[in-house]
Amino acid sequence: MAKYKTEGLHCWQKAKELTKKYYQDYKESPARGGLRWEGGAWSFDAIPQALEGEVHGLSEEPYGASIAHNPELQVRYQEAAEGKWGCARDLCSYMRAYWGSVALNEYAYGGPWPHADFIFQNQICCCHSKWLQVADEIDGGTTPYFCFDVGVGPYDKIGDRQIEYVVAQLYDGIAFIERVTGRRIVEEKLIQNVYNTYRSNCYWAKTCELNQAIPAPLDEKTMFSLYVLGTLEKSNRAVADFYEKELYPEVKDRVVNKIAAVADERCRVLGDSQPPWGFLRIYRYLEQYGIVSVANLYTFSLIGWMKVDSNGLLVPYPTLEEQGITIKDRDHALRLLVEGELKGKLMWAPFYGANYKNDLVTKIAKQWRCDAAIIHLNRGCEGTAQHQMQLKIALQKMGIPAMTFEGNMADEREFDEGRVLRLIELFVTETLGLKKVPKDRKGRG
Amino acid sequence: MIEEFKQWYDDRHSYAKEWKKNNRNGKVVGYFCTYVPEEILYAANCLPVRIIGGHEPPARATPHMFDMWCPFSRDCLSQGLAGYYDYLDGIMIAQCCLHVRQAFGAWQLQVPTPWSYYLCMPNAVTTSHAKKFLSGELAEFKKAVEEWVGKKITDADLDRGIDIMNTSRRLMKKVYEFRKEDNPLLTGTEAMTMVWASQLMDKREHNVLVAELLRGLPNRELDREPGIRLMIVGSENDDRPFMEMVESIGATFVIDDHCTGSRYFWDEIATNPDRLQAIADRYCDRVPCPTKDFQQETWERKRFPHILTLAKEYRVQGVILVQQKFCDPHECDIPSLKRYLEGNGIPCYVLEFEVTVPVGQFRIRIEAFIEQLRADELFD
Amino acid sequence: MTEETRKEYWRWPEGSWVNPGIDWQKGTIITAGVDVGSVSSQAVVLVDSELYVFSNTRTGSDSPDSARKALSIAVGETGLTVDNIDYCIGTGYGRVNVPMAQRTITEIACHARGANFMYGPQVRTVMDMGGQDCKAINCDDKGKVLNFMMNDKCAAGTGRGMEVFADLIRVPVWEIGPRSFQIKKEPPMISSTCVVFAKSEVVGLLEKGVPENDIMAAYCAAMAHRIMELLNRLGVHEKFVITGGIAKNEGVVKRLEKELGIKTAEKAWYNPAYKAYPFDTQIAGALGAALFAVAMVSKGKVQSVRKK
Amino acid sequence: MIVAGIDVGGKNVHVVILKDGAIAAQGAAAAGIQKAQAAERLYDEMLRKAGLTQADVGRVVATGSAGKRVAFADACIADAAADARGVNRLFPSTRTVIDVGAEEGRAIKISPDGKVLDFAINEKCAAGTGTFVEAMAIALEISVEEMSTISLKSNKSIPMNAQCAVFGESEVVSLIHQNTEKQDIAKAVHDAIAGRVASVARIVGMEKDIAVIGGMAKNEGFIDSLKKEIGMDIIVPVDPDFVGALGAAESAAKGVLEEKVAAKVVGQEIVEGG
Repeated sequence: MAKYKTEGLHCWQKAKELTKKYYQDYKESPARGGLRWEGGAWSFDAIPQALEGEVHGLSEEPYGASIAHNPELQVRYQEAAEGKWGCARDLCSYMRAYWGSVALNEYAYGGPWPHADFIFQNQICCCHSKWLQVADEIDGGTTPYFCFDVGVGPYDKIGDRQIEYVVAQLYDGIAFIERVTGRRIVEEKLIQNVYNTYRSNCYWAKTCELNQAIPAPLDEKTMFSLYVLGTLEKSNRAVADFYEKELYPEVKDRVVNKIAAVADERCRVLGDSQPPWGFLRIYRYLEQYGIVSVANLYTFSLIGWMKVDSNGLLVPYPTLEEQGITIKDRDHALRLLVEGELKGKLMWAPFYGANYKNDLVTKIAKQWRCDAAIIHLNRGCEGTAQHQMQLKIALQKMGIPAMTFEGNMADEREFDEGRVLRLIELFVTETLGLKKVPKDRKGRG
Repeated sequence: MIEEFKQWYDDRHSYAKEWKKNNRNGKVVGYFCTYVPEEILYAANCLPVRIIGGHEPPARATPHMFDMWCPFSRDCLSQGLAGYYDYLDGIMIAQCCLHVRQAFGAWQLQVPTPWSYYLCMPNAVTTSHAKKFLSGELAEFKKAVEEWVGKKITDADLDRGIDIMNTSRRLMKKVYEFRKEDNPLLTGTEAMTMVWASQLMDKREHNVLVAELLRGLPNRELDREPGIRLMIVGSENDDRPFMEMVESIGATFVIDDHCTGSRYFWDEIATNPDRLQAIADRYCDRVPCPTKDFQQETWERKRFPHILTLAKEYRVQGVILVQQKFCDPHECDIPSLKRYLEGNGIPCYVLEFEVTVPVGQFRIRIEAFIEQLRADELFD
Repeated sequence: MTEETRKEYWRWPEGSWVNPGIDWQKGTIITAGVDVGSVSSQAVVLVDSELYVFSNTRTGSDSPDSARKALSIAVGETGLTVDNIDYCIGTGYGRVNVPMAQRTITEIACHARGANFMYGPQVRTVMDMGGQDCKAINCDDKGKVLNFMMNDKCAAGTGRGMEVFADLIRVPVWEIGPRSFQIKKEPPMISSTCVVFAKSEVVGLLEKGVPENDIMAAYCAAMAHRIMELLNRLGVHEKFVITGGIAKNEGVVKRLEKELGIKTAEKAWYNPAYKAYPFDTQIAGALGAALFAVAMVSKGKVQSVRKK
Repeated sequence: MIVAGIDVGGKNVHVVILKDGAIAAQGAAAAGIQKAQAAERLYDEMLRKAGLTQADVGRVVATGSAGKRVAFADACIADAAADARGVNRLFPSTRTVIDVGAEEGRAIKISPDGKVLDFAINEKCAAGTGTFVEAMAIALEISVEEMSTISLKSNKSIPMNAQCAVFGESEVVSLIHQNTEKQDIAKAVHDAIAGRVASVARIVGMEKDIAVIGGMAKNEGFIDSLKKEIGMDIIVPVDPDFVGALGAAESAAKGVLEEKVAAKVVGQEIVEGG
């Protein structure tokens, strides 16, 4: 008999639809007189999305990930980037997939490569500023390009000077966007977008916090398809509503009614960095042992805003409502947006030192009650793979068994499934001493 | 002089230890990237020593950085773990690429060092905002150093620091001038050895040696055929055996763009009553590392035209693009840079570097490239 | 491994050829090119730029001996000796150890030049697969190298790999090509191109009882793909030719052509007068070297060292 | 109680038969292509040697990279697990096991009761394995055994840059051309591999005692290089290449079971997941 009852997530379908619509809208925008812009999951979509009239963005990382889900496309795009363009094989694999898509003049969602009207990008890792710099070059080098810098320091060192630096760049960005599009950034829209951005990020964080419950209402594999909306267009009302009004209440309800993601939850593990997208079946394999992956700094804070409270605990970042703030004007909106991203996006903290990664992830391990860690040494992304070996050492020091396996989020040529399953089996059966859950287990979330 | 440079480069650790003995109240600071404002360290009577690799297989680094991090950063950490830098009073980094930051982060946790500092060097260096932000960072850094060494840093101190650095830059640039000659008065290996030494020695002492070198150069006789005039471009490069090999098979490196070469010292600090702003301006305006080479209004890079100008001024016949394995910033730029230079009529050859360079395998590539450049000899 | 190498499945047959229509004693300029590769060595002698003799033999553990052996096999009974040669150029991976050579030129330049002579001036891309490196070369109508690329520091998918493979499945390397097409449907390619891991992958397939021919197909496909990746980085232009041993392995060549969508030029002498001469893709390097020697001597760029 | 352990590796098969905890018979054979058959043949041979039949054997546990192919085994355990159990039986004081086989080098941290606490395996490249040495021996035109002994005579240290077995060959050849003594080249090869193996071992952290097992452990030259590389003492069992099989037999004795089922399920999952 299964240990807990489990059922699928009702709002799952809605998430899928919103995602599909996003990529369709981008494709069709010009036909409807709309504009198109390229950027990243982190490039403050609240601003370009405040343009008057219809406008749609293409978010580079999730686009790369969606290519990764399709092995045929993935390999073809990687090889085009390496062959036709001639880039090194060890670069960010999302970026190579993206470049390949441009080089082959193919849009993964059908049709030729959809040229953007402008690029609104930000710099946090070595590749982000280069990503669209090169993509546009491959594409002919005619797209107006703007890139602003958010590498101003970790969440606990953010003061006026840091915020001022980014805000000043955003003003330039607004001027740039208005100049190259000939359209205005509408203040009311901007203010609304910032409200939405706060709701999306804070409510995703609250949802993640709910996963501290035993049994875990969500497993990581499910969370992957849920946070993606935030990486696409967190400033979108529909997205914010999804997180606040649909996902959060439903997961809360699962906790109350002890509805588990994995019926036989016996062992809670934490992950690190993106998974090898083409091989999510690894999680299915783990489930046979009653192992559920419940936490991952990446999965939480790629979009989820969190903070360390006075007790040193990791908690969701307060929404504007909770802070009792009403946005006065454009300047206020920009400052709040920057403050939220710089203080709330803990995912950025490890960029400034291994101590940050160790501190945050060991907090997660405690608060989310993890029994072990399975760390994907992600050869595809320097950003999320920061300090992973230091993390392994830190976790083992606090008595949490940890294993690593090498892979690549979006380049299956760097993932040896047989080998990795061997390692995981060894870890699970020997180090964790787990046995398979007798069959007859029910379906999963 | 070249010999002294080479000697101190090879014997970098004894040099620093020696220096400590002779500068009782001075501290030795190991730094990880050339965006570190050495001016302020000199102002505080510290000896900045750049942490560079030992060209040994970085076996010790494996448990701390898995092998997708660039060989150079792993090599640096490996040196630290081996205890070669046990004399350091402090380490610091100026925000740069993720690889070196990785090594710095692991060093902070794994290699006991009394003091460490992360200077948040901004990335959008072409903006006025970045200059303002950086001068603020420098003010904080200055304060931190003052507290650490227990001594105020006066404007006079800063002027001294700036002067030491500017003199070094001016002198080394003059030496580079002599590489423009038909038969360069010093080889690329020699020139870069001078720069490597400058990152390891007390600049004041180094400056004396360079000045001496400059006096000698005009009537120096180099008994060798210059052959093909090459430029070498890439991230860090202090691979002496490789450069010697290339210069032994019918070529001479006449100019470079490396952070262990011209990119390190090319630009001076302008005088400005606000010393920190002057320093900030210099580090924002300097020839950028690719990781900071983006502008806010165009995708074009600032470094490319600079490289082309150098290539023209030094009458370069071919460019060797060194791609340090896993070095994203440069790997992102190299395909574009290759097209850019070849589009301007300058042939390029890309080489992928690792910590230990298999000279044999590279020799055939370089020989073939040189043959390609002097094909007329084979064909007419 | 040892008992595997006792019977050498991997080695292409050795051979030599003498042009019956030439009396070297009547020649004015006699030049030689010696290509000492990591696996096989070739020697070519030209008399007044005409192909006179060539040989193709295995490289031993000592390069100078291999060079001498190659040349002596080539000249055979003709009576021609080193002393009769005006100028000799060494090339290939052992080029610095060619005792009779006056200078060396890399196999990149030599293969481009040799291919130009063998296949004609329309050749634009030359792919030379050596024992442990592949070189993709773009050249002009003179055979002048415009740019080139070589595989990285891992020998995955090089000639050596194919030899280890031949040993492993105990099939002579010249049979692998034909047999790799005697299959029902094209199998998925061997995933690992690392010589050692590919080996264990192959063992796995043999164990599973996968037919040998399918495994050969899978290996040839992997190799073809690897070469394709290199060629794409360089850019392939017709006329496209393959030199070196691998050119003889249609199992790789045909699959490569399919991946590239470009045919390789027919293996035949450009010079109609040569129609009757044997066409050995492995001599391109040595031939190129000998041709450079002619040019240098005749242009007076170098002094003849001929003793008799 | 009679139990058997069968270790089916990339190159060789090893069988150990335990009778009431004592070794009744043990033997090795080349795995060849048809590993499963080779394993059974050797198994029967060893039974005969011990005067037993398959019916007498209470439990058979297989291990090794091809262990799951041994259909007649009651269970199959991961090779690292077998290593741990085997070493724990021989030297209970061992905390770090380094196993260098033909195609894999791995390090295992084990608890006093022989449990696997942490492990690291060399990734992707065959450098740092027995195969690498074999390739170099062939290039040197001497046997691996000879290579092992002559390298001990050398006191030179020549760095080998080649990461790849094939380039290793050519690097060795060029060393020969420079008339380098074979013994020095042999040492260079062992040093290179010791370096790579040590870097894997450092991942789990080298805690005393350290035992080295697997085919390469028989190579004294390599062991010597490894000792110097890690600067610690090393225990090498008498039959280092039998430890895996011994461990499998031990686990058979301890009645560690049910993996066979697991093995099957893993297979299914991969299919159904995709």
